[in-house]
Amino acid sequence: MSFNIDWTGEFIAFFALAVCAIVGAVMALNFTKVVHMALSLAFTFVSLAGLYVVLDAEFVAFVQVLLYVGAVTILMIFGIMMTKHQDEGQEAARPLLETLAAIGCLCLLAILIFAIRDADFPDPAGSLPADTTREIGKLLFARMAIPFELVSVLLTVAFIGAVALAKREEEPK
Amino acid sequence: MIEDIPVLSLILLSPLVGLLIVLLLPGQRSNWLRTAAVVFTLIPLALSLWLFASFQPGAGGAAYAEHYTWLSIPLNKEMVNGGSMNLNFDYSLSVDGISLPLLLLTAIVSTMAALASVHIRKRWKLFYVLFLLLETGMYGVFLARDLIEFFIFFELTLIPMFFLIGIWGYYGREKAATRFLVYNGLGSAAMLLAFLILIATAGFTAVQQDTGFQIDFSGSYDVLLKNLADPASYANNASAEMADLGLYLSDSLKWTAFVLLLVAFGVKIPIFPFHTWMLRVHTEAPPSIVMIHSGVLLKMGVYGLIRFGAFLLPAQLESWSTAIAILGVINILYGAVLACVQKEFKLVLAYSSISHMGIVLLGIASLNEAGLEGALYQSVSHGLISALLFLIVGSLYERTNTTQLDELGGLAKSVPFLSGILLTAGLASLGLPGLSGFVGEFLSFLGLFGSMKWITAIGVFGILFAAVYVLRSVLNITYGPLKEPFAGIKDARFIEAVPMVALTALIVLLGVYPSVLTDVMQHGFGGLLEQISQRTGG
Amino acid sequence: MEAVQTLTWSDAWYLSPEITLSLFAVALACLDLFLPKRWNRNFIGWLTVLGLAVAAAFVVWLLIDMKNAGTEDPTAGFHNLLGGSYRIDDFGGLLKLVFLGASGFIVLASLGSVRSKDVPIKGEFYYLMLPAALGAMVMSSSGDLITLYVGLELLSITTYVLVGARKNSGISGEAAFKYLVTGGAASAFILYGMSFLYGITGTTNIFMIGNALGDAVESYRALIYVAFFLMTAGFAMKLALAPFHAWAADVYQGAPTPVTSFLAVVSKGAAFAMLYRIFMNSAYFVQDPAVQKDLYLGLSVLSAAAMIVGTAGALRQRNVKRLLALSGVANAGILIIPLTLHLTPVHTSLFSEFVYYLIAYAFMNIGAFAVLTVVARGSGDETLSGFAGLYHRAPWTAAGMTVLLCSLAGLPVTGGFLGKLFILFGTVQTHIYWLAAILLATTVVSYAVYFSFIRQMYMRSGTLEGGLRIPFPAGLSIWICVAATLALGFLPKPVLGWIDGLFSIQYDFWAQ
Amino acid sequence: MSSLAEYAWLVPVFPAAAFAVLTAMGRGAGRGGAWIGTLASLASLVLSLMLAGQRLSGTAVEYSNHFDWIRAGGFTLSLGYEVTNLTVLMLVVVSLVSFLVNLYSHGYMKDDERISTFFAYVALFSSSMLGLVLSYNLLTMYIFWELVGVCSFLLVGFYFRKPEAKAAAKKAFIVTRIGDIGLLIAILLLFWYMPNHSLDFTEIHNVFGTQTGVISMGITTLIALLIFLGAVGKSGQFPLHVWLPDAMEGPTPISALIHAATMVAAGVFLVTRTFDIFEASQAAMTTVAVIGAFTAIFAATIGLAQNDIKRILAYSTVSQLGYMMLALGVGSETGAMFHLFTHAFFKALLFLGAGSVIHAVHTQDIREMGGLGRKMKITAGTFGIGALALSGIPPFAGFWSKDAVLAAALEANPIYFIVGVIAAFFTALYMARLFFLVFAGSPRGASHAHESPAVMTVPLLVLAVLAVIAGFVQTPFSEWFGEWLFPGAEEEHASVLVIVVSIVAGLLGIYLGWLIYAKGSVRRDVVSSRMPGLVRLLERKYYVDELYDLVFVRPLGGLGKLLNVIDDYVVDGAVRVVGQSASAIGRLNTRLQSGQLQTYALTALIGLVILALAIAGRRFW
Amino acid sequence: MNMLASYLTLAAVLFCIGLYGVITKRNAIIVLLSVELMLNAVNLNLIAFAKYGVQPSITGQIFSLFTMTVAAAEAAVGVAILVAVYRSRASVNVDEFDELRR
Repeated sequence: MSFNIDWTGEFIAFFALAVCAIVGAVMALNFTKVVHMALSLAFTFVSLAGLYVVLDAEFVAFVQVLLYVGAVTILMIFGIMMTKHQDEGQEAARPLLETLAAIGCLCLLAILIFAIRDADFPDPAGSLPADTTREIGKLLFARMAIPFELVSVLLTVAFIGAVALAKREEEPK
Repeated sequence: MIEDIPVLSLILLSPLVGLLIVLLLPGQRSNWLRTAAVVFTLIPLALSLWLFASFQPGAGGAAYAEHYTWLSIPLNKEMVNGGSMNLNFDYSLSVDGISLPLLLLTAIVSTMAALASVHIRKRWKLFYVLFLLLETGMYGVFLARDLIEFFIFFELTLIPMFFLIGIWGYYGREKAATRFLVYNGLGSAAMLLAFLILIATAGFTAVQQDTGFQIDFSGSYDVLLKNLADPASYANNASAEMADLGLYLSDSLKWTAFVLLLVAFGVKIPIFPFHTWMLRVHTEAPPSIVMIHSGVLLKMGVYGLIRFGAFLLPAQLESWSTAIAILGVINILYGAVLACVQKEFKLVLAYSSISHMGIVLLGIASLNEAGLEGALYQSVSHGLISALLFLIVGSLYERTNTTQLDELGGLAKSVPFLSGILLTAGLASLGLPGLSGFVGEFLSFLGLFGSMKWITAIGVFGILFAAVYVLRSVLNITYGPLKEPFAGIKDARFIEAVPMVALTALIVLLGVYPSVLTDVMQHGFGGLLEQISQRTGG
Repeated sequence: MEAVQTLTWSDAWYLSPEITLSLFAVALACLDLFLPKRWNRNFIGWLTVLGLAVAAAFVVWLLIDMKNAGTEDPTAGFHNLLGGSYRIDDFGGLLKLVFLGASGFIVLASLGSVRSKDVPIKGEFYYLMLPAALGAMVMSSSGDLITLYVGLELLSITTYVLVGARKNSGISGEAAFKYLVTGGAASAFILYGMSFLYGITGTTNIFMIGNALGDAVESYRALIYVAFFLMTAGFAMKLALAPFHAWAADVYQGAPTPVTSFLAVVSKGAAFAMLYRIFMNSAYFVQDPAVQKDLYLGLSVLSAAAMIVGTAGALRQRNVKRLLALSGVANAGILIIPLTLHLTPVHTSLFSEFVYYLIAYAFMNIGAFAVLTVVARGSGDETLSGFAGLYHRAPWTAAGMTVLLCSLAGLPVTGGFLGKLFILFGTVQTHIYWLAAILLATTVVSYAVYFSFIRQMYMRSGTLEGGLRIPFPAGLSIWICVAATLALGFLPKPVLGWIDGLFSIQYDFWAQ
Repeated sequence: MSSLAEYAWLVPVFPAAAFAVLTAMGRGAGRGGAWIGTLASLASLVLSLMLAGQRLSGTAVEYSNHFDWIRAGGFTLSLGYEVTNLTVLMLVVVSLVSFLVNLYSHGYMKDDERISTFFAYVALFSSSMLGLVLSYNLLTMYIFWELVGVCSFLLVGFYFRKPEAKAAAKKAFIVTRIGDIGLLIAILLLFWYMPNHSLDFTEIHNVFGTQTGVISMGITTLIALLIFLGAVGKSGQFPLHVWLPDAMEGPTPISALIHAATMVAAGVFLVTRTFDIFEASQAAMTTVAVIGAFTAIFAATIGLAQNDIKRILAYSTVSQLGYMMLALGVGSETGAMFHLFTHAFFKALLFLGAGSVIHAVHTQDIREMGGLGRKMKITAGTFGIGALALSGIPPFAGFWSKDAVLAAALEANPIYFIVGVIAAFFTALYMARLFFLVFAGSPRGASHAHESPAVMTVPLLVLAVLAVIAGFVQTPFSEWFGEWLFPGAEEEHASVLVIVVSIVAGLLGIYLGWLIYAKGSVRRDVVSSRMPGLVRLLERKYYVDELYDLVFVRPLGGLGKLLNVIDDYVVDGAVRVVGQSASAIGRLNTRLQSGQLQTYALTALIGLVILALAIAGRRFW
Repeated sequence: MNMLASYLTLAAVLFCIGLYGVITKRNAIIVLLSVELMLNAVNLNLIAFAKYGVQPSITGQIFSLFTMTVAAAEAAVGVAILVAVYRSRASVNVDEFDELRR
């Protein structure tokens, strides 16, 4: 494979958003303040939502924004607030851990990229249905009914569990 | 009449009944408990004596062979073209000329050890429960005719032994117990692997049925013996297609199995360099348990090697016989030289056991009737002698609180009876004619000498060293000036004397009149030798 | 894409166990919420057991029903729901029974021995077992990656909460957090692998994946490796196979003991169910023999590593829960062996081997953890020395524990022994001797591990005087476990015969 | 009346029964038990004499009987007994000496609390020794051979509280066992080389005596030498003689019975029994002769410098056994057996006499004795007869038998003869020294000596009579003994030269001894002042013990210690290493379990990468 | 280089960054967020495959929806656990969560 890049609109969009996503992720690792990290990751999530749009997954993109930017990140920031941070910035370096982690991740990345490049992707044999959102809905209530119902159980459990864990117990006398 | 009674099952199960009864007795009544245990070791003793007395080689009947299928595990059937496949575990008991002497040995030594357990001072109930469990395991080993069954009983002896060493042993008991368990466990593991290899590749019967082959895997010793004796027929029986599937014991697998078996039983026997575990057991376990350990458990290795090594894989054994003989000589001399320099009597006995088991190896390596009989005879004899020796050690330790050679001395003055028995046992141990030790040694040497003169000749020097270490240690204990602390000790009580006299009498009997055993053994080996000559000839 | 297929009432019958559990869970949640605080929550535990029992009854009913149907027409021996996204078959049915039974015994054992002081959220603690079991059931019954994943997460998230149930103890929360992060990362790995699998084949249905993979290997050799290795890594984390196991000891130690045994038995079993489904239906169909062999080899290597590291690690461990965690690592290694064995005409019994050992493992582990619960409750000591002199304090419990330990150590005649024996026989039949050797060697080394309990129980004298109080439900479940362990050793025939009668690779793994 | 031979097996059974009874009774038997032993030996003696009477009548045929001891498929090992002139001769000798010693011991041992044990041992010994001589094959003989060894051991160590006795007993057993190993290997060789795996003496005679060539020369020599090794051990021949002098730690009657008259002669008897094998190999014969001759002179010289009365006699025994071996080596079975026969009587006599002395003075050092001849007339007289017999002075028994040996030696090789004569001279010299120092002169040490009781002196008298007359059965003028014992064997006829030279050597020795030790005309330190090294060498018995200590005992101890270290650190060390390597993996795992979640994750990541690279990577490399 | 490979590469990069974050970041919340990032990378993969895969299908998108939902639930539980831990530890530094060790 070569790098004869076809500068289509999709690619430009992809490129821009990919850069945003990566920058967000990388910055998240480099910031020292926890809040900044969280926000930077939120930026990545938004960029990913953009990519989803490019990939014809508007509904997913919408959910992404709603769930990640709107819920998860906020939840995390709540978490950050609740656990009051005074000690960020003075992280003692763990060079060995970090170096090995970097090497490990880079190796994994290399393997992944090798595998991706090694693959011989044919042209798609079809295309996505036009109205993906509707299709999603149909599928969710038909073939995916069981996982869908299960997710509801799951959310209930998570809800109960989160409450049960987080609520302060009155001290037993 | 005896033919119709399931004597073998009775022998196997009566200790278990005893176990239940002991469980029901109150734990503080040591006398009740001991009596019950002794009674339930006497029952199998009586039964095996009966069996021995009425033994007719080649006769059938429940007294000689019992066979029930314990489990028949269906293996998934869908892929053998319309056929079916099962894995059978059998409850299969049998005696022949090889196992009967060892069975009798087990019964005798167990009874004696039960009597000798008067030295046990605590937790009698648990002791006797475990003791009887151990006894069951030992009977099982010698009676089992199914490989898996054999393995189970083999392992069954490990667990009670662990407890018996670990609870009632001396200072280093727990370590010794764990080491015993793990070391022997490794041996058993090797054995299990070898067994499974044999079963998976040769331990099956294939019957052509309407729907296809019905293949029954089983650990049955008889099936294996038949299949291995006639490889052509069992492979044909299962058709060439089956052989392609790996249902054929190739030579390399045979070798693997053989080496694994050698290691497995080598640990038990023990063969140098796998012997170190047993030193600890000898020194740390309570004497009545060492009686069993040294008297019977080591012989399980010999039995296994003969039963599964020699009978199932004679060609392999034959081509390695020189190596085994050399190992035997190493065992003899190594054990003997080390026994000469030990400072602790129990260690002397431990190394002497190693040396004596070397003689057994020589007998096995000879692969002729004299040698094999010698090996077996030596096993029985060593079982009795070492049981007697440790019986004495137990009694002595109870009186002197030491087994260090340089702390003991002159005991012939204060305990002449014990000293006399000790001397007799020592003389038996060094192979004095007229006592049982000589016969086994002589037959083993005689057998091996036919094929390997030089190796035997070197091995014979073991008996010189035997004289050195036996006399050195025994005389150190009994002769010389009486050490002050032992002036007031009392000679053996009646309850101690009974097993000693009984064992001594047996040792003398076997030394004077060996035919009583060899005539029985003779029938055990007849078939094997034919096989060997056939297989190696053709 | 096939026509829209929705759930029908007849499907509800097939889903009856799952529905039962959901209903019980919701009902108990409401009950717990509305009942006064001062009421003892033990009755919720009993109701949980009831729910599990009812679900198990449904499972058995279904199994029998389908077996009867299957005698005439083998294809009626299983049932696909919603285009194969959910699958009712004997594989799932048997494993569900294991999970439900195990959960039931765990709850039973914890009744009366879990104190409100330790677990303030006792109500939740009991009824959250239901959704957890539900997740496990879903995992064993899925025909679709999505369902599998959701089931997995249902189980995981519930157990995250359960691990943290000892709210007043800092270590419980720490364990929960560690479990959550590990579990999350593991899920990410599994998902990442699944995404590649989906990309290569264009479907999430594991049967169709299997069909599609046959040809895909040409173009996607490396990606197939990546997909499977990522999933393997994820599952290895969930199963705590070495070197992905390190979290297990910490989490097991921090969790309430009943939850620990739930993690050790049900979570692990469910992950196995998933792994077996995926590998039997996809990796098995990779047409390139080298690739196929490698995928299984990866599992074998992990299995070997787990056996070695788990056993050796346990040698040096004094904390019983950590020790059992490491023993669980080793046992996971053993449980994975049947999967790695080739199917050959003489060896097709991998499922019996697996499920038999799983059952034995479940009983011995639950029993051991139950004993640990009562012992630690008495001595307040979760290390080995807590067992010191147990024989003198409670001889029968010590004897029962001895049986369980023998089973764990694989000594005859126990379920653990026969289970290992079947697996070994499988390795020998398929000529994978190195794995057999490692299994045997580590088994023997594990004697030293398990017998260190026995040393404590029988050969040391404990500091505590007086008897050991054992709550009735705990005692009951201990003795059921001991009895079952022995029964599995002496009379495995009913269980194995039943499994063999029900299960068929052809129809329970492959047929669509 | 051939039926009597069928009951020959009873001869050893009587004492065996006595042993069993005495053992069963334990110490309770006391002195009454002693009579049981004595009666049993009397019974043996009577039966032996009856057997001998039958054989002397010349009508009896050789009788043998055996039973299967071990049956092992293709072959059987049997035990049995055989009655021939040779065995009957030995039976008589053994049972006679045994009976006399039994009798004597009543006096000698009467104060010992373990007297019944003593008699039990003696009975066991008699039984074994009688069994040995009756054996019909080598296996039977080997069994009894070992048993007599063990009895010897038991009796040497009878005074078990004495450390010397303990050491001597051990030494006796172990050193003779070296020889036993030779014998055992010889038996193994014979078993596999003989046609039909036969070990019978008759078969051996047939195969080696008549069918030469059935067994190759090399093997024949090997077998002969190995058998001889057994004989060397038992008969105290160089270089395995070291145990015999030490064995004098046992009670003196035992020294007389076992270590002079009977057991030590078993080696000679063994060689005689298997003589056909030796005759078939010249090399073996030469070895026997050389060893015998060397031992004869070697021990005699040591005897010159010893001060312990029993040790002098012991070295004398070694030396005389050397004569017997020499006789065998030069082909004279008759000479050997004849000397054995006479030696049994006079040496038993000497030992019992010595015992009588020791009993009286409670010391064994001849330098502390003296002038006992006046107080102990019977002892002195009989001892003198024994000494003359040993010195080879006619007409005492020793003269005739030694003469026969020397004659045969001269026939074979003059060197043997010269050595024999020199040894005879030394023999006479040390006996003279012994006799004069003990019985002549003035008392030096304990003076409360008195004559022993009749129960001790009667055996002395009986033996003295025998020491006088036993030699007449075989003189250069009438060779009845040789004819009777080995019909058909050719014997050398003693020449006048031999007779004269041997008498001269003997008389010269005695004269010199008289000069030095009785008359005092030659100073005692005449040699020791000139050649102190030589005397020292003799006193220290040529340093053979020290040499053995240096060459065998210490290296063996060192080897043992070395192996002990190896066993601990190498063999067991390997086991520990294996165990610790499992532990080490465990420790590694423990190191990993730092509680740091992120370390766990990192380990997992690295594990995954390595796994992927190792398994999948190789396919893409 | 076609688009699919680009997306996949981007996903791989994000996945690895997330993984790196999980391994190295001290703050427990960031660790949780890093896990979320890994899951997001997976989602990108799924959605890219949904469009460019062998057979474009909506399944990938549905899969990613489930992933997101579950991830949110997981995050909620995660934060709840953290809060609970914080109560007893007064810290959210992952490297201080080492009471359970050895």
